[in-house]
Order: sequence, then structure tokens, then C-alpha cells
Amino acid sequence: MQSSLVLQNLVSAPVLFFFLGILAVLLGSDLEIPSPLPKLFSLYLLLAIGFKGGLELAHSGLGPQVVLTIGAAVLMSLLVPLSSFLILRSWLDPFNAAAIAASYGSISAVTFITAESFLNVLKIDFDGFMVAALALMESPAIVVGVLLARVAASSADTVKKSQKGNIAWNEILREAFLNGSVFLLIGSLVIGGLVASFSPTGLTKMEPFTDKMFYGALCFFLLDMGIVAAQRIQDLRRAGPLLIAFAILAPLVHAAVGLALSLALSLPQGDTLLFMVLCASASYIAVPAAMRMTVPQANPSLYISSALGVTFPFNVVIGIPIYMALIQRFVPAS
Amino acid sequence: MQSSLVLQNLVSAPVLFFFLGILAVLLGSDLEIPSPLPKLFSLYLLLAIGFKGGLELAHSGLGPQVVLTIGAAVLMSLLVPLSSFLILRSWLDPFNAAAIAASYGSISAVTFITAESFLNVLKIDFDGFMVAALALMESPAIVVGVLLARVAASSADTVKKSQKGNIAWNEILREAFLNGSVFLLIGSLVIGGLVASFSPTGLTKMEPFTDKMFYGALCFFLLDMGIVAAQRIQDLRRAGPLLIAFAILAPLVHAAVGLALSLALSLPQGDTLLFMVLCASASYIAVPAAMRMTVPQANPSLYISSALGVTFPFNVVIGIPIYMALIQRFVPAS
Amino acid sequence: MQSSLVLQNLVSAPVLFFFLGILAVLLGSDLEIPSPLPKLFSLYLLLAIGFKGGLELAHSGLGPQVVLTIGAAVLMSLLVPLSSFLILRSWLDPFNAAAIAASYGSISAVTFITAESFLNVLKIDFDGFMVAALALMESPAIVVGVLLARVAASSADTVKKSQKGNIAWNEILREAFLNGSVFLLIGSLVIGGLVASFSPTGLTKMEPFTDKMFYGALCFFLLDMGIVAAQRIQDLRRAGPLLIAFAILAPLVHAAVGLALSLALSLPQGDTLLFMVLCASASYIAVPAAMRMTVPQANPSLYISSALGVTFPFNVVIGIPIYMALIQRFVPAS
Amino acid sequence: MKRIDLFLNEREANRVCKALHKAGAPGYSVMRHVTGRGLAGEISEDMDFSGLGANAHIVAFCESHMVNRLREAVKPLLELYGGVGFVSDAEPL
Amino acid sequence: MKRIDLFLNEREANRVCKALHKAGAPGYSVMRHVTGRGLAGEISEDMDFSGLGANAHIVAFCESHMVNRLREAVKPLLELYGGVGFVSDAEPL
Amino acid sequence: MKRIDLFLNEREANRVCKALHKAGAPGYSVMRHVTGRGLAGEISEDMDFSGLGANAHIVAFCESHMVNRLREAVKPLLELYGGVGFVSDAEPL
Ligand SMILES: Nc1ncnc2c1ncn2[C@@H]1O[C@H](COP(=O)(O)O)[C@@H](O)[C@H]1O
Ligand SMILES: Nc1ncnc2c1ncn2[C@@H]1O[C@H](COP(=O)(O)O)[C@@H](O)[C@H]1O
Ligand SMILES: Nc1ncnc2c1ncn2[C@@H]1O[C@H](COP(=O)(O)O)[C@@H](O)[C@H]1O
Ligand code: NA
Ligand code: NA
Ligand code: NA
Repeated sequence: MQSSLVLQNLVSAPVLFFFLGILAVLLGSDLEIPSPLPKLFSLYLLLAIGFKGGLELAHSGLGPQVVLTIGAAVLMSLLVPLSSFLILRSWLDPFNAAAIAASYGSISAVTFITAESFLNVLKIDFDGFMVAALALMESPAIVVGVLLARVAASSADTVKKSQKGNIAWNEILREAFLNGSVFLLIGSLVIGGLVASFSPTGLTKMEPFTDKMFYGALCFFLLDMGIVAAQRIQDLRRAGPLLIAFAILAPLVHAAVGLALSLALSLPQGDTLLFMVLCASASYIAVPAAMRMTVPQANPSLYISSALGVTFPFNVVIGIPIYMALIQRFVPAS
Repeated sequence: MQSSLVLQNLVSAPVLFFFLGILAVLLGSDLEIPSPLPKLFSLYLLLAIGFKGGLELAHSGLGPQVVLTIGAAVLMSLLVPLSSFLILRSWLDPFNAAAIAASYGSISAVTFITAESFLNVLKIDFDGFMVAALALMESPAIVVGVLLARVAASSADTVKKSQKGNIAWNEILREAFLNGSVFLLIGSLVIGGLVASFSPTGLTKMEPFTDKMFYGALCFFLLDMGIVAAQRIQDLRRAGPLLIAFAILAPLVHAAVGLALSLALSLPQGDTLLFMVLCASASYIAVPAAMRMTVPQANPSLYISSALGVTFPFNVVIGIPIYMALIQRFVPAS
Repeated sequence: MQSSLVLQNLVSAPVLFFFLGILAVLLGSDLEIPSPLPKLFSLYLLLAIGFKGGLELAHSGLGPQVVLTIGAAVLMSLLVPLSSFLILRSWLDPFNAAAIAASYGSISAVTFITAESFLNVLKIDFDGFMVAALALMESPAIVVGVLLARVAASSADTVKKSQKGNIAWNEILREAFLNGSVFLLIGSLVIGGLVASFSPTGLTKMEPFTDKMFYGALCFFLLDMGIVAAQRIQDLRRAGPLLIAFAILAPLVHAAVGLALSLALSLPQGDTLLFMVLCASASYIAVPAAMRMTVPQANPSLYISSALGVTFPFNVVIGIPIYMALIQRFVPAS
Repeated sequence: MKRIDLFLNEREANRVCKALHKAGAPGYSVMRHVTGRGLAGEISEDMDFSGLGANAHIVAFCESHMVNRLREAVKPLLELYGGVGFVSDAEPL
Repeated sequence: MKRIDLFLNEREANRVCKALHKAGAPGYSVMRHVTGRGLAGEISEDMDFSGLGANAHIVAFCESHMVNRLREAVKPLLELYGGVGFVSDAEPL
Repeated sequence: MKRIDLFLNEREANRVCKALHKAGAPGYSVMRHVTGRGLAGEISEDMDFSGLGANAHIVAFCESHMVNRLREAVKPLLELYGGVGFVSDAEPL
């Protein structure tokens, strides 16, 4: 069962284009998607996923199941950075530990989308409100990450007094909630909800853009993510074996916790996979951009290469089908 | 009636994304659509709108109604700069007055498109040949603007003799007719007409690109226009209250004149709205690019911020539904 | 017959947008598609054409007809550079002769796509495996080109000893097989085949992206190619009349050889046109990028302006309909 | 040898390059998409979609005796359209 | 007159520009999308899609006596976030 | 301290950077998408879609005694592929 799921995932177009990008780097091809084209795809994916999530949220409404699920997701985005920080602190300084912890508390929208595509192929339903969970997991993880860095730093007295109170709450909250990608995702979610509620004719006119193009654009973006992830591999040497181990074990552990929570919430199979993927994935879009400004003492190559160079490929290639295999074992098909 | 139209406009996806862009700037988000992505959308919108206009023009033919309407539009693009210039001269130097006047004589394609989307939502028909009117209003306004600057400058004797005859007709005409966006719009119009007449199979193959993607691409572009318009707001302080008042009153007055002309031409409701919007809108694509070269003495922040920072949001957000409310009062539904 | 085919080609949207680009330059318009937008379209076209070719190859399988046709194509990509080199050597130094020869041995994907569109308009079928032929003609031509430059250079003793063995096989093969555009095309072909074989639901989800958008994106790209080709025209003066004559005669001769081979292989009309176009077209994407690195002594403006400034417009505008007219004469309609 | 650095609006860059070439500059390099601040206030890439663009940075290395001629070629354009220019010492590598 | 060249991450460029302006710089120019290598290793445009960006190159020409003030404005930011700065001689064109 | 400015085709920029690094340059910065004119005529961004690109501008600041080693590392590449280089004086900020 499990191996057939892995295989089915491996031959899907998005995953194959991801491999093509990796291969390009490994073989030394000069294939590149020049900047800012990857940004175009990343903006597009966030806009489309937010819009679709918003309209489905408008349809499903905010029932108790929805609120509980979103609440559980936000809880995970607070707990994961804390537990990760405690583990990472055993060999990393507080700044790097906090930045990496924030990354794992937050989510990877592309991993989420790839899981959705996987569910589509398996013809398993999932609920649109899961996108709301996705959107609401980014900011808390960033806030926790920055606070951990501050607290640990001031107690460790490694920084000069003058630097301590330097960056205001004001800035932390801006990076957490107004970070371009977080803002676009939440904004599109709200717009999708408003349009679905008040101007339904607008939905069919958006559909070719937000729906039809989606899968192809995802392939294109994953081609670039393959290139970028592979280029990060050489950074991994600097990261060291402990961080690499963390980057593989963390998603497994967080996915297991996510499974337990999903069972407690009796989520259906599709939503369970998405919930597990939210817990298991690590952010390499919003969090790096936020950490660079708020925890400049942390080394970007560490938090980027673990999240993007290890955890992301792991989840996209093997994680998703493994989680699905577990789900088929524990969650009854509806 | 009018307030429900305003509301219906406010909850449409394009306008909501425009607001999202404004909000991003006001809240201090770092959301940006990096250059040259906005150019991609602006080129796309011009190509698509021109192509669709051309094919509809080919279907409708150049009957007397079509010719008269286009003639009235061109007339407005000659008169509006003249009257605007006379008003603006009361507090501005000839260069700035001429550049702003050219902008208000010309049109904003995005405002036009937003009005089309609004008509679609209201399920009110409109004629494709209105795009031809749009395309033909840019150049005359630019020519008049440059000539006004020249004449006023030489009579005011504020420039050195040597500079007077400096820039040839040659250059004015190039900026007026060969400006990239004007050229692409007119070229696509002609191509749409040729393909519709001689190679109809080509139409269905273009349709997914020029038609289906259109609404979504408009949303994306308006997100960026929201960002850019909001960034112009701080320029407004320099512009002064008189110019801000002009930027709000001019569209209302020009729309009213447009309504009168439409009634005289007995245009149906949809075409009347488009005609009013053509008169009411001000150019922030073709005209700034042309004025920068031909009237370098004018301050770009004045003509850009009035057209893009005030008149554009005004038209898109409140102007269009107000014009529609007037139309429903004066123009019989067909 | 022939003149009606020429006309039918001239009024197709892609060719008209190509003209629009040329016209923009000739008239002095400032229309430009800023970098890297053309790259977006070129990556997209390669990805889409490869993907579609791969899935059709998966459907048709690798029968003897397919293998023979591809073999004939690869043969042409080896022979054309050799014969071209011999001719070009009569007035050019070995480096420039070799680089131009490589260009004519290789192919132009956009010319191929334009021929496909032309067949679509004429409602003539063609086989998807022709894309495999396209993909496999680039690398051999590059290898032959580089080897010719090396051999000729060392026998002519025009280079210092130290430079001779300087660039390893390693690099030649990388430029030939791992050049970004070659790699993306072949990779997408393989992915298309894998998805078609193992994950057919993925096909319908890719279709709006790879299929529906294709024609419009081709128009956009050809608009830019028109601009670029026209800008090359002034380089032609430096190229001299002999090279211009070569750039017009070579496609005709190579197309004729292609026609003979197609007859021998008894290819149907559609495949024959594509085969002729593969032989007749010259590369201006993969080959220049490869020659710049491997034969730096050659002058890029010579090989780019002959392939892109002369042969490409010739094929797209008159070549394709002429070849079709010949085919209608010699190849029975199926 | 001297190095000339010019900063001006992208839209005029072509004109200035042509003027440099005509005045005999042995070469020049142009960087576009330059933002900045000067007498005319802040310049961003916002209006790039309209063809107006941001600033361009033009660098030209030339023999010291050429500086006067290049200055004469370029100054009137900078005065008409705005923009600034600087000179410094340099040597060929 | 002096020329100041700064290289630092794009994400901090705005802050540095504001600091220059506040410290009285008569103008500055910013080139983004700069890649390179320094103490922090290689910087590419890979992460541009995330908003992290590559480096920015900021150039400011100013009177020689201003250099100290601009240095004081900019140095703390370079120390906190990383980045390098250089000064050389220049003249107005 | 010295400043080295190199202008060459984008496609060779990586090689030159590697050569600089190997020769011991403490750092460098690369600006791509540079257009210009030199002995090889005008270079535009036209062919960017093909991977050929326009020019790159590489800047490296180094101790004066390093200039010779960097020159030796870079000159052969400039001679093979084309491109120009200049040196001038600079100080750390
Ligand atoms: N002191 C300066 N240092 C560096 N760049 C400058 C300086 N002054 C002006 N610039 C650049 O030149 C452009 C035009 O300057 P201006 O004409 O003074 O507005 C500005 O937008 C800046 O990019
Ligand atoms: N010696 C140098 N010459 C030119 N650019 C440099 C030099 N050192 C550092 N840089 C640039 O400054 C950036 C930041 O440097 P660093 O903070 O040392 O990593 C690098 O990524 C380079 O772009
Ligand atoms: N004198 C110069 N000043 C500034 N840039 C130059 C100069 N000469 C050449 N370049 C740049 O170096 C590139 C290559 O020069 P070349 O190899 O002489 O064609 C040109 O395309 C320009 O971008
Ligand atoms: Na997570
Ligand atoms: Na108007
Ligand atoms: Na060929």
C-alpha cells in the first residue's frame, strides 16, 4: 500500500518537475528561472490558494468543527516552535535555534498545495477551510520565534544592553502579520470570502485564473524550487549532521502529533492529511524574510537550508505518501 | 439604487484587490509586485483588450453610429486638454498645466476595463467598438498637451530662444502615436480585426488567453495599482489642495459632458458608461511616458499623482457606480 | 494554391504579432517586452511543447516509423553542420563558420510551433513524436559545431598550443546536453511521457496550462521575437551579402532534403511539414548560448543575426507556406 | 584615465549614451532599474509598468583629456532632463 | 568630494537609505539584485521569491566633510545586519 | 586599498568570479543585466531569453598588493572572451 502511494506521488507532474530542477543542479545544467519570475509564481499561488480557500470558507461557514480545527492548527504553530527551540538549543546558539524553531512552527504553502494535488489524484475530498488554518499558522510561529530569541538572548546576556530593547513590538508584529506573503494570503482569503458571499458572478470569472492555471503554475514553481533546494545542499555541510537529522525527524514527529489531534477532532482523511502536512512542513518564504529583519544574528543559510533543502523535499517526495499511508490505517474512509 | 451600485462595485474582486494593495501600503506591509511583473500584466491587458476590441469591430463593422461615437471620443480628447489647461493655468506654470491637461484628455485603459467588468456583473451589454474609441483618444491628447506647452512657453518667453524649436514635430508624433502602450493597443486592435475577418479559427485558439485569463490578470494588476496609487498619496501634499480638487471634480464634469454627448448619440446604457469613463479617466501609462520626453520641464510627480493617486481610485471605487446611477436615470434600458 | 497558403499564414495571429514587433522597431516605437519576460515565455513554450510531445509519444509508442523518423532527424542534425561548414569556410574563418554551421544543424522550436499552428489552421494532423525529433536535434549539432571549430583551428594552427586542448569534452557535452533550454525540453518530454503512462489524471489538470494558453503565449513571444529580429537587421550590414544569401538559401535546400527524406520514410503531410521545418530552421536559443562558451572566437552577431534576423523570419513568413505547397504537390493527403 | 558616473532617468539613458558615443567615448556601461534620491525627490520602480522607468547609472572610462568633450556632450541633457554626474581617477587593469 | 559605496542585503537597503537621508546625504542611488561574496559566504538571487532578496549596492556622493556623519549613520546597521562599505575620491562632472 | 571594476558578458561572469575567489579576493559583487558598448559593439538585453544575457559588472575591493594576483587571474579570461577592467583607489569606510 504505502509503496504504491509513494510511487503514485513520484510520477505526478509537480513532483517530477521538482526532480527535474534538482537534476539540473546536480548535472551542472545552466537552467535557471531568472528572478523575479519565481516571485510571480509564488505570488500567484498564494493569491489563488487564498481566494479559493476564502470562497470555500464562505460556503462551509464557521461551524464548531471549523473553529476547533483552526484553533488546533494555531496551537501547533505555538507549540512546535517552543519544543523545537528546546531541542535545537542543545547544540545551537539562541538566535539560530529560535529562527529555525519559527520556521518549523510555520508552514510551507507549496507543500500544502502539493498535498492537495495528491488528494485530487487519489480522488479524496478535503475542506476548503484548511486554507484558513494554513494562513493563520504563519504569524504566531514568527512571533514565538522572535520572542524566544529575545528572551534567550537577554537571559544569556550575550548582547549589549543597548541592543536588547532595540526592536519594538511594533516591528515584530509587522513582520509577523504584514509580511508580504502572509498579507497576500490572508487578504486573498478575505476577498474570496467576500466575493463568494456578495458577488457570486465574480467567482466564475476568476475560476480560469485561480483554478485552471493552478496545476501548471505549481509545476513551474516546483521546477524552480527543485533548483533552489538542490543549490542549498552544499550549505548543508555547514549545517552539520544534527541539524540534518532534525530536519528529517521533526516533520515525522510533528505529523504524528498532527495525526493524533486530527483523530481527536475526528477529521476526515483528506483534512487529516492537510493538517499533518501543516504541522510537518517548515516555512521558507515568510519566516526567512521575517527572521532576517528581526533576528539578524541568526545565520540565514541554516534556517533556509534545513527548511528548504531537507524538510521540503522530504515532505514533498516521501512525507506526503507516508502520512497518507498512516491515515489509511488509522482514519476510516468516509 | 445608487448606494447598492456602489456596494456591488465594492465587493467585486478587482476592486477588492485594489483595496488590498492600498491597505498593504497604509499598514506598512512589504508586499510588492516586483518590476517588470506589473509591466507583464499591463502589456497583457492592452494586448487582450485590443484584440477583443478588434474582433468585435470586425463583426460590427464601421457603421455611422460607430464612426460618430469614435468621432465624439476623439473630439473629447481634444477639448478636455484645452479646457483643463485653461483652468490649471490659473495656479500652475504652463508646463505642468499642459502635462496634466494631456493626462485628463487621454484615458485610463484599466478604468475602462473595470467598467466593462462592472457591466458584466450587472449583465448589461456593451459594444466592442468602444475599444477603438479608447485606442484613438490617447494620441490627440498627447499632441494637444505638447503643443500647449510649446505655445504657452514661447508666448511666455520663459525659455531661451535656442530651446524653442528644439524638439521637432517628428518627436511629438512619435511620442503620441508610437508610444509603446498606444502602439500595442492599436496594433492588437488591427490584428484582432484581421484575424476575425480572415482567419476565424484563430479566434477560438486565442480565446483562453485573451478572454479567460482576463479577469484574474486584471485583479493582479489592480493589486499592484493599489500599491502604486497609495504610494502616491504622500506626493499629494506637494500637489496642493487645488490640484486634488481638480482631480476629483474633473472626472465628474467630464463624465457629465460624456453623458450629454451619449444622449445626443443615443448610445445604449453600456456604451454610455464606457463613454463616460473614457471622458472621466486620466492617463497614467502613455501620457507620463510621453510627457517626460516632450515636456521635461513639468514635474512628473504632479501629473502622475493626480491621475493615478486621485482620479483613478475615485473612478474605480465611486465614479463608475455613480455614472451608472446617472445612466439608469437618463438612459432608457434597451 | 501557394499564394493562398502564404496569405493564410500571413493573417494568422502569431505571424501578425511577429510583424507588429518588426513594425515597432522600424517605426521607432519604444515598445519593449522587458527582460526577463521573454524568458518566461520561452521557458513556458519549451515546457509545454515538451510535455505535450512526451504524452503523445507515450500514446504512439516507439514503433519503427517513429524510430526511423527520429533517426533521420538526428542524421540531418549531423550532416547539415558539416555541409554548411564546408560552404561557409569559403569566406569565413573556421570559428565563425563552425558556429553558424551548428546553428543551422540545430532547430528553432518557435518555427516548429508556428508550423504546428499553421497545420492546426489547415486542419491537417501531425504526430506528437515529432517533438522528440526536435528535442534530439539540438545536441548533435552543437557537438559537431564545436568539434569542427577545434579541428579546423588546430589544423590551421591559428591558435596557440596552450589553447588547443584547453576546453575539455566535459564542457562540450555539458553545453550540448545540459544547456538550459535543451535540458528543459528533454526533461519535459520525459515527464510528459511518465505522467501519460502512470498518472493520466494529471494530464487533464495540466491541459489548461500547457494547451489552452499556448497559442496566446506564442503570440506574445513572437511579438518580442519580431522586435529582436528587427533590431538584428542593422547587424546584417556587417554580416555581408554572402551570409545573407546563405541564410535564405540554406533553409530552402535543407527543406528540400527534408522533403526527400520524408518521402523515403513515407511520412504523412503534417509530419513532413514539421520535418522540413526542423531541417530548414536554425537555432537562436540553445546554440548561441553554447557557442559563446565553447567557441568564444566566433562573433555572436554573425550567428545570431543570420539565424534570428534572416532565416527565422523567412521560415515563419514565407518558408512554411512554401514548404506546404511543395508537400501538397508531392505528398498524398491521407 | 578617468571614470565618469552619470545618474539620470531611464527614459533619457539612450539619448545620453548616443551623445557619449558621438562625442568619442571609447565605451560605456549602463545599469537600469536604479532607484535613489536627489534634488527631484525619491525615484522608485513604481512607474516601470508605464515605460517611465526608474533611473539609469551610466559609467564611462576614458582618457583624461576626453573628459571635457564628454562633459560638453552630456551636460545639456542633464540640465534639460535632470540627473547628476561625477568624475574620478582610474587606471586600466 | 567623496564617493561612498555600500554593499548589503536588499532587505536592509531601505533602512540604510533612510539613515543616509536623515544624516544629510545630498542624494544616493541604489542598485538591487546584486549578487556576490563576502564574509557571510555567497549571496545569490535564489531566495528572491521569498522577499529575502540578494544584495543591494548603494552609492552616495557627498562633500568630504560629510563622510564622518554618514559613516556614523550607516556603520551600526552594517554591524548589525552585515555588509561592507568603501570610500574613494570623486569630483562633480 | 584598490577597487577593481570588470565588465564582461554575463555568461562568463561565474567563471571570472570563481577565478577571483581562487586568487584570494576577499569578496566581490556582481551586477547583471548591464548593457553597454565597447570594442565588440553594442550589447543589449535582447538575447536574454536565450541564456546569452547582456553584460555583468563585477566590483572587487582588495588590498593594493593583491591587485597583481587578481589581474593575473582575470586577464586571460578577458582576453579569451572579451571584456574590460579598470582599477582605482579606495579606502574602507
Ligand atoms: N549625491 C548623490 N549620490 C548618488 N546618487 C545621486 C546623488 N544625487 C543624485 N543622485 C542620483 O541621481 C538621480 C537624479 O538626481 P536629481 O536630478 O538630483 O534628482 C537621483 O534619483 C539619484 O539616483
Ligand atoms: N571586497 C569586496 N568587494 C566587493 N564587494 C564585497 C566585498 N566584500 C563584500 N562585498 C559585498 O558585500 C556583501 C556582504 O558582505 P559580507 O557582509 O562580508 O558578507 C557581499 O555579499 C558582497 O556582495
Ligand atoms: N570605456 C568603457 N567604459 C565603460 N564600460 C566599458 C568601456 N569599454 C567597454 N565597456 C563595457 O565592457 C563591455 C565589453 O567591452 P568590449 O569587450 O570592449 O566589447 C562593453 O559592452 C561595455 O559594457
Ligand atoms: Na509546521
Ligand atoms: Na479622459
Ligand atoms: Na536545422
